[in-house]
Amino acid sequence: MLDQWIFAAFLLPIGLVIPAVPILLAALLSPHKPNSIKQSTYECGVETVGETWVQFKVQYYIFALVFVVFDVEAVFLFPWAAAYNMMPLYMVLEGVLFILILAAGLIYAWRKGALEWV
Amino acid sequence: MTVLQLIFLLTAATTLASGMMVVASPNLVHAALWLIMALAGVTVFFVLLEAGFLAVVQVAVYIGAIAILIIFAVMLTRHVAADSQSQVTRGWWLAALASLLLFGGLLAMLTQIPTLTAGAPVLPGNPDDIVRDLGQSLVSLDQYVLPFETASVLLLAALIGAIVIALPPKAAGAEGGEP
Amino acid sequence: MIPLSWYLIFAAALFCIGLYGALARRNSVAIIMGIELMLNAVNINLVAFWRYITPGILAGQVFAIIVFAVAASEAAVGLALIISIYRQRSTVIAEDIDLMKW
Amino acid sequence: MIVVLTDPFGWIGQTLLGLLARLGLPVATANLLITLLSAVVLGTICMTLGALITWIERKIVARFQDRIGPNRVGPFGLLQPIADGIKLLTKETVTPNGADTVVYNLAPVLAVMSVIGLWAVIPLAPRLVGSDINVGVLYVVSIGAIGTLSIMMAGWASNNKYALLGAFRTVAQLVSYEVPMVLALLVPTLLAGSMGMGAIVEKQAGLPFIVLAPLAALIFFISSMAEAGKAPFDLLEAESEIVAGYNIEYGGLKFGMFYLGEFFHGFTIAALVAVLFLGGWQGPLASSYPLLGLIYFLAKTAVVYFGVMWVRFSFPRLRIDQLNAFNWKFLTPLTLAVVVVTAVTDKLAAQMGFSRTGALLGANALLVLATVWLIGAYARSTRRRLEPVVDESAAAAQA
Repeated sequence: MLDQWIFAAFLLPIGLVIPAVPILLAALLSPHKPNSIKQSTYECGVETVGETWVQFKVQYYIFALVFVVFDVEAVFLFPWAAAYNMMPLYMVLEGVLFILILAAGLIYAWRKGALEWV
Repeated sequence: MTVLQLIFLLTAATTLASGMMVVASPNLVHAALWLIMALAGVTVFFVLLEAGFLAVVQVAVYIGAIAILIIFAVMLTRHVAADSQSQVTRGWWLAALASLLLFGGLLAMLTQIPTLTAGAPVLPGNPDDIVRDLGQSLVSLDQYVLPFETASVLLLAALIGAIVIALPPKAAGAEGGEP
Repeated sequence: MIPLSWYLIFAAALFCIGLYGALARRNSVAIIMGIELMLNAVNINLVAFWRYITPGILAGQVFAIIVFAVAASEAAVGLALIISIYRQRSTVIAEDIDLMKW
Repeated sequence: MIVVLTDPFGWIGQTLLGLLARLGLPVATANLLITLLSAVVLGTICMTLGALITWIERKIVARFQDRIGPNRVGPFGLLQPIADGIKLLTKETVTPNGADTVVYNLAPVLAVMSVIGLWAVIPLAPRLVGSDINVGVLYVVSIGAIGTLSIMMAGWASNNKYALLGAFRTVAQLVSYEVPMVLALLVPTLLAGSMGMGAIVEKQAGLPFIVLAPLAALIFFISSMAEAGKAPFDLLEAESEIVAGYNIEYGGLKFGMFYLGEFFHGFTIAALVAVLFLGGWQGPLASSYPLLGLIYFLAKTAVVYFGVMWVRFSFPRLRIDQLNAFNWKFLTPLTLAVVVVTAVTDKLAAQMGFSRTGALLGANALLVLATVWLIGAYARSTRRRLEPVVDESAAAAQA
């Protein structure tokens, strides 16, 4: 089984090298004349106000949170789905129960207004 | 088989170094990125242990979800000034001592046991069957169906709890103006 | 062939690094990162024992998946708590959040 | 000679193996070298294809908009991508002040890697797949996660509020649409009884899964388009709202890499749809002539990719609240329903002896009807709630 992974283990570093080579090449070939205006933060020519690390609203975190829960749910469901063909009906229904419990969570988040973009 | 050992040692060194950087880096975003590096190292170990399912799950859940959550939390609670403050508690040397003692004890114990030097047995059945067996054992009544459904309830509780805690009270509404 | 003890020693080292991070860091998000490292070390142990000692019984893998679920829940609720505390007290330093301590 | 025409990949592999064996290499090392070589070849083809796709896409968008498109450099403007590449290569590389240099430079590289890495598990032809791992479907999900990470890194390392804001929005979008995508992937896994891409294609020998699960295919198509950041889901580069998004501070070839990765991601999702729902290389005579299989696969991918472009050039961009509402309040509940209904129907049909195709198609049709009715009811209730607000003159003007 391990030999099936070899190709992926090769392709991922190659996927790193292939874009990195042109970027390095560009760093060698391209002109390099830095000045302070060129390197300043780009905000359409408007002066930058305040620091970069402004506070973001918590909504982003809520979306990531719901995503995490559903991602883990999918992790539990994938082996279940892979074994589907050899399962009797009651085992399928256990998986369905698992989905329904989490669907309740989605409904709760919806009712609570956590999924609204404000 | 020495190639595998080499891969193991390289990955172990990278992972441990990344782990060190996680606990040592003063910049929390850097610490989170090093954490991702360490998690990727653990993925390689899962592949070496022929637990391919856990390897991809490690990337999907840890790097794709939990690490993103941690980075979001860092950005949401960030103080620029905090980077220059001391990052460790006053009793950090006690913590270091405790960790070193624990590691020393574990090392002494693990090197004492002679049976641990044996190689891995051959896996029974073909790899596709392992995932299927896993799926079947998760829902068969005499095996792990109870932990399986409990995990669902745990995730539901975590979802509800985290939303209740993180969602700002409606009346405040102060956050509406922020980006 | 890689002996089992290598995995166990590696996991022990990773666990101790995580333990140090969880005990010594002041920032609570960093403490959670330390805990994640510790959970990963535990997972390596579980899977290594499954692979070397009981390859026919999937208890180790099932346990590892449950650890994933617990880690996700713990991170979600823990970070939500930190964000909530930050909103009220604008600090994430664990030592400053001591109202409930005494 | 016939072998070369019918099974060129196997022939090349055998020839190379023979050559290396004559050099005195052990078989294991020779196999390893061939794997490495094929990975390099695949990576290079991906990169070249990515460049070619920019040309194809520009030509087609031009036709959509009644223009000619690139036609100056080379025949039909075919050399335009090369000219673009040379231009980008000679542009000055500017690193903004206060940028986190290592992370800043790593981000575009990771963005490209996350797309190329997907091709490791895509079966191109019979017996021609890089890694036929038993968890191929989840591998796709996890490599996609690296792409999300690269965007976060780019936005953070640029030291620019708009870049960070753009990255936050982008990551929130990608992460949200990953939920229906992952859940929709459960359906082909369930129908094939395996997570391996190769096994999923094998199981579609008679009948592609799009016939058994049209809704899941549609959901996967929509949500992976959002994953690739294609219009109408291209809020990540809403230039009118957030300057340009996470890649404002990138210029020259580094920006080019993000651009290339995004274009090639569009093609890759078309390939994934072709593999998971249209049967990949399956087709008449494909299993005995691998070259034919590759042609079938590419043809199916091209058709889906044209669909991607068609949607892209026809629909206006969504607003961010619409985008999120569409995902969480429509797509995710629908996907959960699709998974539940497919699982139960397939098992019941097998037990009661109904035709599998008929039962699943009927279930999908019922689900569509129920969804349409629910949306209608929701729209009616919204209209009733809003009615008192609408004054007479506006209603008259509308009529």
